[in-house]
Amino acid sequence: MTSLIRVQTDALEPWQEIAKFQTDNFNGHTDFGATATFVGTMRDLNEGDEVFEMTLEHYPAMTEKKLAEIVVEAESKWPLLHTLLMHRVGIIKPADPIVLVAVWSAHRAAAFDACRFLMEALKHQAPFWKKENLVSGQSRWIAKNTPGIS
Amino acid sequence: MTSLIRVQTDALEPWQEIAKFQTDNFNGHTDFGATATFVGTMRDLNEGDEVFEMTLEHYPAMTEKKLAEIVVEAESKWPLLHTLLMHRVGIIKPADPIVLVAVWSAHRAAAFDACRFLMEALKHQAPFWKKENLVSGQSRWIAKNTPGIS
Amino acid sequence: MQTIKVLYFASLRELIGTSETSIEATGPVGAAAVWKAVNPSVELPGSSLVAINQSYASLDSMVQPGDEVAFFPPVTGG
Amino acid sequence: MQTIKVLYFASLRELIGTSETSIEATGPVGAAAVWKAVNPSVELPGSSLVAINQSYASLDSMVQPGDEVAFFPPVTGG
Repeated sequence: MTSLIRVQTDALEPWQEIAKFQTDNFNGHTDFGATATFVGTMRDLNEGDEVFEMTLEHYPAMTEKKLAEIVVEAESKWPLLHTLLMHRVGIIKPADPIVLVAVWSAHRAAAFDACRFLMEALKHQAPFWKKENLVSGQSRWIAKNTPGIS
Repeated sequence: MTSLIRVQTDALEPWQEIAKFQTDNFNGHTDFGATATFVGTMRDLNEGDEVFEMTLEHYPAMTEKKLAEIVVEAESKWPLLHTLLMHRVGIIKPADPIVLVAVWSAHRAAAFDACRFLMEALKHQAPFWKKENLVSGQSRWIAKNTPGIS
Repeated sequence: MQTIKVLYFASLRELIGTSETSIEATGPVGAAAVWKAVNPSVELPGSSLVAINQSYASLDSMVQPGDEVAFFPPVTGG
Repeated sequence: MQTIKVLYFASLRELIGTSETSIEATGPVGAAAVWKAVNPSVELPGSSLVAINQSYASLDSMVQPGDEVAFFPPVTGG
């Protein structure tokens, strides 16, 4: 079982990262039948305002601890084989990927459920904060996340 | 809005295909905030037996029609921006990706829900059939899918 | 007189030993009757599915001359 | 006498004008009291969260000498 958690200021290339994680750790393995992934990407419009860029701040020691905890929690709830969790911090531009969650399991129900759980847990528990710099010149902290259930 | 549906005998490289679909059609777009994907991969063990390879048969005219219908249905249920759906047929070896579903939407709830819906609809409605060739020399048709809800 | 094309897939194709056959028809005929006409000595397995012109149908559905009707087991893709 | 490290993030960091301060303590003190001790003239915004040693806590939770306590607004990552 391989888990990788990474918080980075560098640009995130999610599909390359998934392919690399798989190649590096379990290429050709025949135990996983299901891979579910989620990528969150920066939009340039929020609450009707054009966003020029975003600053993503975090609480490094707690981020690390909390992300590790939610991965352990997911692994205790579902029979996961591998988990990949990556998050950008620093200056983010529209169309930049911000977050990547990928899980590998034997069957699809566990993969789908765990991927969604990890994403919701990350959004609600991990200490990240987004500040939007608007095209208008103003800036503002995002007050809360959009709901994860439609 | 771009939708791509492809059934192929060639090997499927899901992460490359997702990256290419995005680069070719909507790279740098700032309207999608959420991408949910699922990849189904061949395992070498099923119902306690070692599987050497699989033959995936389909009903080409109906596959095409049915996959297009379920994409249209997903697009009517959720505000999807782009949809990618790929499926292997022919001879499949363990660790080969079989199916890829990827959806892009503004928000994560729609992306998660639509990705899972497409996968379940594909498994229950699209006319594909798997025959397993066992290491023992026997071969057998898979009778039914594993459940999608845990 | 027009042709009804009859297709078989997967285990049903192997059961019948062919992937395609046809019958001639002058009017609508039920899907179950199509099976009986082309396979008088083989009972259709209970879990079988039917499609008419590439859309799911039932054994009671009417097949028109010129249609394509397919018989196959439960699908197992993905 | 040991130090309690106090951290602020995001809008609370900007409200206070610093990211870190500290107080000296000889025994356990409630998180709310830590805030009051270091920011006597600023009320903690109602939606604020508290973490002690990088784990979520409440304003009633006790902070021990040597602990790290952080105050921040609702998280908005992902």
